[in-house]
Formats: sequence, structure tokens, C-alpha cells
Amino acid sequence: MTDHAALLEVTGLTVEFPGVKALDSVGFDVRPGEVHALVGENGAGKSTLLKVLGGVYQPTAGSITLAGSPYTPSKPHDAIAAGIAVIYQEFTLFPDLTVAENVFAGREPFGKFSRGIHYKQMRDECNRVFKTLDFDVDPDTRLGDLSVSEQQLVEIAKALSVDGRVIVMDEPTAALSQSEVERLLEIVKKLRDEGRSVIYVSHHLEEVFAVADRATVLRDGTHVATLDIADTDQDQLVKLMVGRDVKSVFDRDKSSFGEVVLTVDGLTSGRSLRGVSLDVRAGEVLGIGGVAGAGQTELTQAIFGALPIRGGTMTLDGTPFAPSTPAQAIARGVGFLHDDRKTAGIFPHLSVAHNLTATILEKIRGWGGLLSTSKEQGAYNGYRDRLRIKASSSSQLISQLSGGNQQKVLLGRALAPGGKLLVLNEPTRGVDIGAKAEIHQLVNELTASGVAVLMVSSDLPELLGMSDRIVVLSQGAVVGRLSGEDRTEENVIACATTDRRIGVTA
Amino acid sequence: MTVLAPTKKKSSISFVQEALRGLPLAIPLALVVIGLAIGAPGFLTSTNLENVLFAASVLVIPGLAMTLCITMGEFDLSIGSTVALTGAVACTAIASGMGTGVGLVLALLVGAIVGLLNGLIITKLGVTPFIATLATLVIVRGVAQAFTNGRDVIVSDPVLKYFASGRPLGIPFPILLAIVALVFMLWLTYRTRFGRWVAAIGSNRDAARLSGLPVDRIRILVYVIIGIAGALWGIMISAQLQKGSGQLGVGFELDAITIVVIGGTSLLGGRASVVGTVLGALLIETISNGLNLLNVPPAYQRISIGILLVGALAIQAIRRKVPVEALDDKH
Amino acid sequence: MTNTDTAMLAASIQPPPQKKGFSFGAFWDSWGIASVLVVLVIVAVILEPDFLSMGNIQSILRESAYLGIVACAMTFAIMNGTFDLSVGGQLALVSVVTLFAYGVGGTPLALAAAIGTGIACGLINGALVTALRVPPFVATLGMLFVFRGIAYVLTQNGPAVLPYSEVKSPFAQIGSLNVVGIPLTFIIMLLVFGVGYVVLRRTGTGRKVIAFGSSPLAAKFSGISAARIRLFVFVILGLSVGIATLTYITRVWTADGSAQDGFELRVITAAVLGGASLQGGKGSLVGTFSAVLLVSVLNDLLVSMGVGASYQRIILGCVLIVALAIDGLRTKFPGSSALRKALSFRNKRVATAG
Amino acid sequence: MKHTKMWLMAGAITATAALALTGCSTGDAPAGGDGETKTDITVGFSVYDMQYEFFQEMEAGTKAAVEANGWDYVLHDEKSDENEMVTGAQALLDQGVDVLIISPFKPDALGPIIAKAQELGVPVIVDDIGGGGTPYDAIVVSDNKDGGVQAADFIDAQVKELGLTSKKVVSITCEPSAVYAAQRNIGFVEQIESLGYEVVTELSGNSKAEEAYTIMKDALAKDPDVAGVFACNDPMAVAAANAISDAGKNPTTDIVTVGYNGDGEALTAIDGGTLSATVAQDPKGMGALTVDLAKKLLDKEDIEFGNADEREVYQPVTLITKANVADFLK
Repeated sequence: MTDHAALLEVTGLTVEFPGVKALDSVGFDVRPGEVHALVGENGAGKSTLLKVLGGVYQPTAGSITLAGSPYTPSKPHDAIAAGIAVIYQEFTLFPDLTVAENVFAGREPFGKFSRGIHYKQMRDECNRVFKTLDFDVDPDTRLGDLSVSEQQLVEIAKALSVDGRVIVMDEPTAALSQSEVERLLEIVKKLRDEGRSVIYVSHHLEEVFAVADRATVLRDGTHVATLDIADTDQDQLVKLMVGRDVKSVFDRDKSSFGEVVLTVDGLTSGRSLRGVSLDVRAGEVLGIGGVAGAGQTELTQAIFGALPIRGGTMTLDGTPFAPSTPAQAIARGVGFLHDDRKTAGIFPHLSVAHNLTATILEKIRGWGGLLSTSKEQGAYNGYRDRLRIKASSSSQLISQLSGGNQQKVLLGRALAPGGKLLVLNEPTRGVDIGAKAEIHQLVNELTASGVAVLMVSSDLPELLGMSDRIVVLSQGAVVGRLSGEDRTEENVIACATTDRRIGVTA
Repeated sequence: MTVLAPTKKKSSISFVQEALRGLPLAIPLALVVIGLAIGAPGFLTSTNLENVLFAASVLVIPGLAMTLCITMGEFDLSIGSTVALTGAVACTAIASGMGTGVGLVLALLVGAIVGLLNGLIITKLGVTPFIATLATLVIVRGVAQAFTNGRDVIVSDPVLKYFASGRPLGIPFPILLAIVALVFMLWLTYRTRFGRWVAAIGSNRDAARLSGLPVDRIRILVYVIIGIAGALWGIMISAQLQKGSGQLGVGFELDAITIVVIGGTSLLGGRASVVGTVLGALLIETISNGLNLLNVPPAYQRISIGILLVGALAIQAIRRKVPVEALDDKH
Repeated sequence: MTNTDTAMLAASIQPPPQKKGFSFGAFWDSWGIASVLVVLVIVAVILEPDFLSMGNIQSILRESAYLGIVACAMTFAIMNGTFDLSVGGQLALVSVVTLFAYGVGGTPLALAAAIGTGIACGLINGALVTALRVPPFVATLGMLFVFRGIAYVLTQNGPAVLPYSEVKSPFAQIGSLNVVGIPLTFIIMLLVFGVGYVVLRRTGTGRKVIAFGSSPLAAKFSGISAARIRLFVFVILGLSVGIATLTYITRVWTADGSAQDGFELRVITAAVLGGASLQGGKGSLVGTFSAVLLVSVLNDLLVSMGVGASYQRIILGCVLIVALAIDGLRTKFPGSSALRKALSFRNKRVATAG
Repeated sequence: MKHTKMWLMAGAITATAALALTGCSTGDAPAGGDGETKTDITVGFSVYDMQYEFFQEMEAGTKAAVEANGWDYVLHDEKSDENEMVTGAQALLDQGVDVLIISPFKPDALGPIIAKAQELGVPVIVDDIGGGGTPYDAIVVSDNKDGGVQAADFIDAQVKELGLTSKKVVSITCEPSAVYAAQRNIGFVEQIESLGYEVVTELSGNSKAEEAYTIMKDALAKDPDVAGVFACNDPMAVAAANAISDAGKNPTTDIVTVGYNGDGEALTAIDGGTLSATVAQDPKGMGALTVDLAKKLLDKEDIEFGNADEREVYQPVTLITKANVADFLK
């Protein structure tokens, strides 16, 4: 690609939040008609950078120029006006409105005189955009009635219809099926050929290598490198992202495992989980892989009694296990870690100690059935030392802790009921590199002490590094059982996204 | 949230379907009407039916404004006090010979100002709407009483009277106003950017901000609209009684909210049921009228309204199998 | 979203953490309203020397009780993320029933009737919310109409009364007796707050009430049953109304459907003034306790200063807005802002971006 | 830590409260708390609600009379709240008033007030509304029942004069708790029925104009040929009159509309021909009368009651019609 002046140029961009530096003098440029990948671990600052481009956050320092002239959006509207369309990771959709109204939210065409919205025009435009996505849905459908992946496509259609010079996509494929992903990548290429620039953020490096011309690597809010995709490879990128050799992070001593703790047989539940069978042994980490929305959530929540079981049986320690509420699962010594720490994990108004003991209130009763401060303190101290929780005191509010420490407290909460079986969803999502390694270390220690772990992770290196065996799900069914030599990134992706099957009698 | 639990059905919804949500309410309404036609002497007389429509119309105008607010996922409790203050202002102005026109304009202006204050307290001071308007309810009532100093302001003004007994084209003026308001609100709610943005804010406020909608400006505007509707209400009440008083309109806010909720507008925001609100007003006024005809004391009217309110929501909720933890309203 | 908006989102689920050194946020959260009360008392004594007269103090404490007792339970509800609009109707109904019961069976039956009816009302609300899944706002609004309506129906032929002949009865004494100079009703209120504090802070149920209010989803995945907790909250609200009625009706001696119109709003005002957040998870019984006294002292002061009823309303409303604005601004602009600096906030929010 | 802090706070508040109490806990203080030697008489007046014109008049009358005697005067506004009524009236007694005059929002809530007054030996004079069966020293009431009777007779006379054929009348009552006000409608109904009329609608407008307006409209829908209406107070009567004219009838010639009180709005309406009549009480006079009674009580003179066993003193009521309205319009 010919090297003419950059369309979008970011220099010395710094964003500070009270307490943390989310971005530290980051600089990179995007050329016209190029697909520029933005890669980095969770918490590397990608989303912050995008939110600055989208006018959501204002930088503390640094400058951005768009086509040579300074670009300083103070509100999302400015970005849209400047022709920068951002597709955010978290949906920016309205379940109660129609698809068309969602696509045009804030930009509805309306009659100068009647002031009424031109619905026909909106519908036609939608259909046009949907055609390019070959996405077949009636623009008059209420958005809430669409599936998550369909909603994701509406998000994309929304950005395309802005007709922006720069289109920014933050994890656009998170909720898409493989075929949808391929279609999207085609669209991205098409946009580039139309001369638009695309900033493409993704954890899936294969996507990056499929569409991107150049990639910028961020780590801990700093710019690490910008390089041409042509002269790099996945391993190099991963090294740059993580900052050290990936293998070194994970060293599971895959010694002998104990008895089978949990067996799941033909479990059917929720919208998509269909006849899943698996077992977990004491001291073992069973990893659950697959593209987002392949049934991981249903599986873990059904095991924890948070989702009604429609079919199949389970045993825990050899005895039948069919929890209909989380309380029942907890009573059997099952611990659960939700992947959404912020809304389904912490109790923001409670202290770390109170957060930790939420699942064992019955066990810390003292005189007259009242909660015993000493017992509670004792329980907290125990886990604080065991999990190396860093808090000023047991009465500090959990919302004041870093993501990593919050996660450790929640790990303690999950362990407290008995620590027989741990069901971990994305245990390291949104925690910094250091805490991540520490949590991996903890999981190793826990399994060493005989805890059985069932871990869902969308972070492939983690899944591969941490799991003794891996079960890959696709559309709610088991499509791969990988152990020993089979546990490769390539195999996981192949099973999750193609019709390759490993270790399952199809 | 719906996003997390999508259903597979994909009914495409037209403007008409959207507008007619809450139409099922017509069934209980029909039943009540039939029941009264049989049981209550003089119910079916034209004068009486006109009375029902008249009473409902007076309630519809503020009800429609409240629909907008609840669609946004918020409440305004201060409207009852606004009725007292604006009515008093109008009558005082008229009594002091400023002329009816000036009086009405002043009343509407005061209503708008009360709304503006609510909006500013909520958006700029970050006070939850429920509490903010609860406070202004008390304050505005106080201002109204201080303003009238406890003396009813008596007027006998033909122009003002027109808001109670005027009959353009043979239709009582309030009924005409209500019809106009209904048409206007249908258009505003389902056909204009403003209306859709209000629904958008109620549906997902953060998304609204990310989509670049002027969220705070819209919220303030909605409260101003309610203030103005409250002023209209005050004018109509004062027109009926030919006086302004700091005592008028106590508890009106609950009446307005009640018809909106019965009408099927979701308390969680996002879904407006304009026609439902009108039917809600008709249903409630029909019942109280019927009970009056039957010499049934007001007490039973309260009870029936309460049961109606709870029943309506219970049916909705059971149909949608809402989990308990999802019931809390977002004020 | 602009920075402040992001902050608001976070603020709605995260109280601003405090750092070392003086923090207005921390101070306001735990001491705010109480210290305002102390200041107001001092002001009162200066403006009205006989504010501190035996009778005056007694009457303030005596008349605070019924509001305070219900406000205590309402604090539970608000911390749990809900509230009850029907307490006014409950108070009217329970009062009527209690007086009738007294007529039939004297003091013992009256006590039983008050507590029983109160709990029954609470159970009805709880059932509507947990079994029929009616949103608390509508359920309690509807029951406000129903309870009041029933009270009206029961008193159509004249209000329920405690006849003067009973002036010396133990029942009537509840409202007038002083123990070593302290009104019995106030002592009851103290006991209620004491028990309330222990339940809220020292029992598993209380912990669950707060936890659920702080994050319903997290509560679900910690094995806390939403239905059971909600039912509990509404039942103790009913119970509190039962107790409050005993301190109310023995002072006022009569009740009908119109008794204490608008009570619910006064109760919620007190709880919110005391620092309870309608978002749930946040609140303080000490705050509510202080707020209740604050309102009565303010009322007493304004009355004795001859401020007209209408101006009393205006002042009370403004107090409420100011108190909440301080809270609102704090959570709305946790980042740097002139106002924050002015009030020397130290609250920092750990950004969860990226 | 947080909790201990809270406990401290709770302790502190309770302590200050208790301290304040014991600080002045010199046994139950007698009337005139601070025990200063009284050189002068203080009259406390607890009024129903200063938001109503009627009670503003009553207050003016009372105040004037008290000051005429050169006494001190303390006012308390019950704000239409039984809790405020009891608290405030008892507070007046605590402040050591020598006489308590009270127009009670809820007569049945007089019990605890009278009890305290007797304990302190302070005479209590009830002004209007009702005595709640308590041992008050005297109660001043308009002759409500007679007022109702006068209204009935007037309606009958007018109906005959206007040559109306219908024998249907409507009676709109005040809130159930106002027992004396209820006497008006009782008197009215008894008399009008004895004159051969039928009361087709009797509903409570809770003393509220808005409610009376709707009730009247619905009543007319049921019986368009109503001949007369009697409302328990003037705001409701005027509202009913408005409802009648909004229904296209004339509230003086087609239907005879009568109110009660003699409020300004009623007088204007009668003068303007939109209301037939009102039974005027004389709130100012009632106020003055209560003070006279107070003087008698203090001077240990005895009072001649209109009804001794209820210790009632009647303030006569006068029927105001178009004929004599001019004398009352000031």
C-alpha cells in the first residue's frame, strides 16, 4: 500500500481516570483505505482509546488530527458528525425500539415541515445496508426480539449507515458464528476497497491476520509497536501483547488427579445447551472453550442451579446432584464465579469481608444466632492470606479495590462454601497482567490442594495454559474433547468454528 | 434485560400496533359499561355519558404528559401541586383585572417554570426524579398556599368558564382539548425524533448517551411538558369551580400515574401506551361515575381503583414471568 | 457519554471510595444528617430559649415516635432497593381496627389487633410482589388505595374512637406516660431502632437485605433468595406500622380513612434524608433516626417562631432537596470539579475501562 | 469501625435527648412551666386550619376579643392534621396558657388534650366542629340542625314560588368525622322529607369543591329534574352551582341551591344570582363568644347553656338570600 499522509493521526494521547492512567502517551496513525488492527490484552487500553475517538472520554493530554485538521470530539455526536463511526463492545441498542429506529438513533431523517420521522426512508436505507451484510431481518422488528448475534449485526449496520470515513469496530465478532464472522471480514475488506479506513479491535488474531494491513499493539495503556501484518506473525504479536513468553505464565504440574468430583450426563438447559456430558476430577482444571455464546454460560449456570435443567443428570461426589437454586449448589460445596464481576459479582456497597462471607452467613453465626464479628474476621483473614488479597482492612469497601483484588475476594466467596468444586467464568477478564498471573497461580495451588475446577475462558492462551483437559462447545453441544497433545490453539479454533470433531463420536 | 434473553419470535411491529398497545383494556371497560347500563339508573343517558367523557378528558391531558415521563422510566409527583398553583395564578390575574388571556398565559408559564425546576434539579443536581419531585410537590403546594394566603380567589369569567362549559361544534371544550391532545401525543410519541428519543432513553439510557442523543435536554423538556399539562389541568379545574385555591389538586399526581400504569405503559420505561392511558382514564371515570349513580360512597371507588391497578400489573407480570429481582423501577 | 456521565453510571453502583485524610464524602455519609440535627438544636435553643423546656422536648420526642418507627423499617426497604407507598393506608386501617378491637376486648386485644393487622398488610404486599410479581411501586400504590378505602368503609358511620371514659386505661397511657421524664412512645421508638440495628447489621437476614439491594444479580449468584428477602422486608414494614399505630393512636384517640394522609411520603422523606439511597445498598439507621428528629425539631421551631404552615412546607422541601443535592452532586461529579474541590471531596473512582 | 462510630452517634443523640430531659426534669412542671409569677392571663387558641377563610374569620374574632380584654394570645394552627392538633394543643398547655380555646380538626382527638388540661386545671372551650364526648367546659356551636331546617324550609318556599313540580332534592355532606356539620344535613333531610320531598342523592363531598362538582354533575345525570340542592359548606355549594350551570341549568331558578357558612364566595354568588342562599354562621361572633365564656369561667361566673348536659352554647345562624345579602357584603 502506498504511503501517503495519514487520515487519522493520534499523538501522545494520555487518559487519566481518578486513580489510574488508562492511556499513557499513545501514538499511532491510520491511513486512508487501510484496515488497522488494534491488539492488546484486556485492560491494555483499547476500549479507552476507542471511547476517546468516539467522543465519550476526553484525553488528559495529546492530540488527534483527522485529515490534517485537529479532531477534538467532546460528545459522541461530534464523532458521528466528523464521520467516525464506533461500534462499541457493550451494545448501544434500544431493546424497545424497532431495528430501523435503532440503526438511525439520533440521526432520524425527518420532515422539515411536518417534523415527522421518514420511516419509509429509514426502512429502505436499512434494507440497503442489510443487503450488503446479507442480513435478513425486517427493519420493523422490535430489537428486543432479535438474538444476540443479530443484535450485533444491527450494531454493525448502524455504523455502516453513518457512512463514516473511519469505522471503528471493538470486538465486532464477539457474538458471531463462524459464517457470520467470515461475512463480516468480507464486509471489512469491502469497506477498505471503498477507500474507508477501519480500526479493527479483536482478540482473535486469526481475524487480524485475515483482514488487517497494519497492527498496533497496546500493553498496560502504552504503545508497544505498530507493524505491517505482512512482516510479522501471531507468536510475535502475542509476545508483544503479553510482554513475555506466553508459555512461562502457565506451568501446571499435571500430576495425578483424584476421584471424579462432578459428572454431567446429557445436560440440556437454557436456550441452547443440548445434551452435554463431561466430568471433572479432584485436582483437575477442565477448560471449556468455544466462541462466545456457544453455551458456556448455560452450562455453568445449570451446574450452579441458576438455570432450570430441562434434561440430563449430574452427580457430585458420586451422589445425585440436581440443584434448582444456587443456594442448593452452594450447600453441596460448589463455588461459582460469574464472568460479569461488576454487575453480578461484587456487592459494591459492602466491605471486602462482607463480600467474602456472603455465601457462608450460616457458618459465621455466633452467640444467639447473630453474626459473629470474630468468626467473620477469622474467615476473612484465612482467605486473605491464602488468596493474597490486598486490602487496607477487612472493612474496606470492595469497590475501592483493583479488579484483580476484587476477583480474588470473589474467588474466596466461591471457595468458602467448601471448595469442593469451583465453576469459574472468565476468571481473569478485565484484570491486569500481574493479577492475571497471580490468579493462575492461585488456581494451580487450589487444584494442588484437591479442588476440582471447571473453567470457562474466551482467552485462548489462558484456556490452553491452565486446563488439563479442554471441552469445546459449539451451539450448545460438545464438539471437541482435547487432552494431552491435542490441546492446541489450532484444534480449539478448528472445533469451535469448523466441522472438525476431536474426541467425540459424531 | 431483553438483550440478554432474546426470544426467537420476530413479530415486526407497525405504527398502528405500537400505538394501540393497551387496547386490551377496552375489554374490562366494555364489561363495566355493560354492567352499569344494566345496573345503574340513568347511566346510559346522553348527559351522563357526556359527564364520563368530560371527567375522563380532564384527566387525559395530564395523563398523556405523565405517559411521556414514565416512558422515559421516570416519575413526576409534583403535578398535583402545580394544579393548585397555576389555577391560583390564573384566577388571581383575572380577578386583578389583567384579563383572562394574561391569566392563562401566566398560568402556563408558571407550570413550565415548575417543570423546568424539576428538570434542572434532576439532571443538574443529580437528585433521583422520585425524590426531587416529591420535594417540589411539598414546595409548590406551600408556594400555592402562601400565594393565595388561604383565601380562595373567586372569579366569574366567561372566557375561563369556557374551559368547563364551552361547546365548540357542540362538543364540550375539555373533550375537544383531550382529543387534540391525544392526536398530538400519538404523533409526538411515535412519529417524531423527540418521542422516539424519549422511548430510547427509557429503554437504555447509557446507549442513548453513546448514540449522541441530548439526554439531559430531553429529560428537562419532558418535565416542562408535564408542568404545562399540570397548568392546563389547573386551568380546567379552576374553570369548573370558578376559583383558585391552594387546596385544590391534592393527590392528583397519583390519579395521573394510576391511569398511565393501568393503561399499560411499562414502569421500566421504553414502551409508551398512549391509547392505553386514554382507556385507563375512561375506565376509572366510568367506575367512579357508576358508583356515584348508585349512591356508593367514595371509599369503594378507592378500593376498586387499587385492585384495578394491582390486577392490571399482576396480569402483565405473570404473562412475562418477570423474576422478582427484576421488578425494581429505575428511579 | 461524557466523563461525568460515565461517572454517574459507576456512581450508581459504586459509592465513591475515600482516601486518607478528611473526606467530606465519608463524613457526610456517616455523620452528615446527625450533625445537622445537632446544629439545628443549638440554633433552636438560641432562637427559642424555652425550646429546651421539659414539655417541649417531651412533646417533640413523643410525637416523633410513630414516624420514626415506620421510617426505621422503610430504611430496610430502601436499602433493599424498594419502598412501600402503602404505609399511610396501613396506618389508617390498623388504627381503625385497633380502636374497634379495644372496644371489644380492651388493651390486650387492641395490642394483638395492631400487630396482627400490621403483619397481615405486610404479607399482602409481600405476596403481591413475590407471588404475583407486581412491581413494588404499583403493588404498594394500589394497596394504598385499598387499605385506605377499607378504613373509610369501616368508619362510614363516624370515626373509630377511644372514648374519654378510657382516659385512665393502660392503653391510653401508652401515648401519655413518661418514664423518668422520657415519653414511653420515644422509648418504644428507641427499642425499635435498637432491634432494627441489630437485625440489619448483625444477622444473616439483615446482611442479605443490604446485599440484595447492593446488587440483585450478585445476590442471586450468592444463593440469596430474592422472594424470601422481599417478603421479609414487606412483613417488617407491616409490623413496624403495627407498632407505630400503638404509639400513634394512643396519642390521637381517633382514626378514620383519612388518618395521616400522605404519611408514606413523609416516611420516605425521613429515610432518604437520613442517607438511604433509592438505588439500594446504601442507608443508615442512625441517619434515619436523626432525620426523624430533625424534621420534628424543624417543625417545632418553625411553629414556635410563628412561621405559617405554607412557609413551613417550602422550607422542609428545600431542606430535602439541598440534602439530596449534596449527595447527588457528589456521585454525579466524583472527578475533579469546582464544587467537589469546594467541598474538598477526596472520592476517587477506579476506572474500569479498557 | 463504621458500626462503633454509628453506635457512638446513636448514643450521643439519645444522651443529649435524655440530658435535655433530666436537665429540666424537675418533676412534672405545673401550668406556666418556668413557674414565673403570672401578672397576666394568656389565652391559647388552636385553630382547625388557617388555610380556610371560615377559620381565618374565627381566628380574627377570637384574637380581637382576647386583645380587647388586654390578655396575651397564642395561636396554633392544626393544619388539618390530628397529630399536629394533639401535639400543638398539648404544647399550648405546656406553655402554661390559662385558657385553651380549640376548634378541633378531629373532635374525637380532644380526649388526650382535655385529659392534660384537667391534669393542669386549665379550662377548655371548644369552638364549633364537635366535642368528641369529652368533659370540656363549654362548646360554642352554630345551631347546625336548625340551619339545615331553615335551608329545607327555604328550598320548599322557593320551589313553590318558582312553581317547580319536582319533589327531588340532593344533599351533599361533609367528611363523616365532622359530627356537628353532619347535623346540618340531618336537620335538612328530616325537614325536607317531612315536607314531602325525596332525597334522591346523598353523598359525601369530603368538604372538597372538586368532589362536590362531580357529585352534582352525576346526580343531575341520574335525575335531571332535581328541584333543590343543599351542601354542607359553601365551597361545595358554589361548586354544585357551577356544575348545575355547566349542565345548562340555572342554579337559582331551575334548581334551588343552598349552602352553609356564609363565606365570601357564597355571598358574591348570591349577589351575582348564581346561588340561591346560604345559612350563615358568624365565625367572628363565635370567636368573640368563646372569649366571653373564657372570661366567665376565669371569674367563676356560671354560663347559661343552650343545652346544659352537652354544655352547648348556640350561636344563631341566619339565612342569607338575595334579599338581605347586601347587608352582609362588606
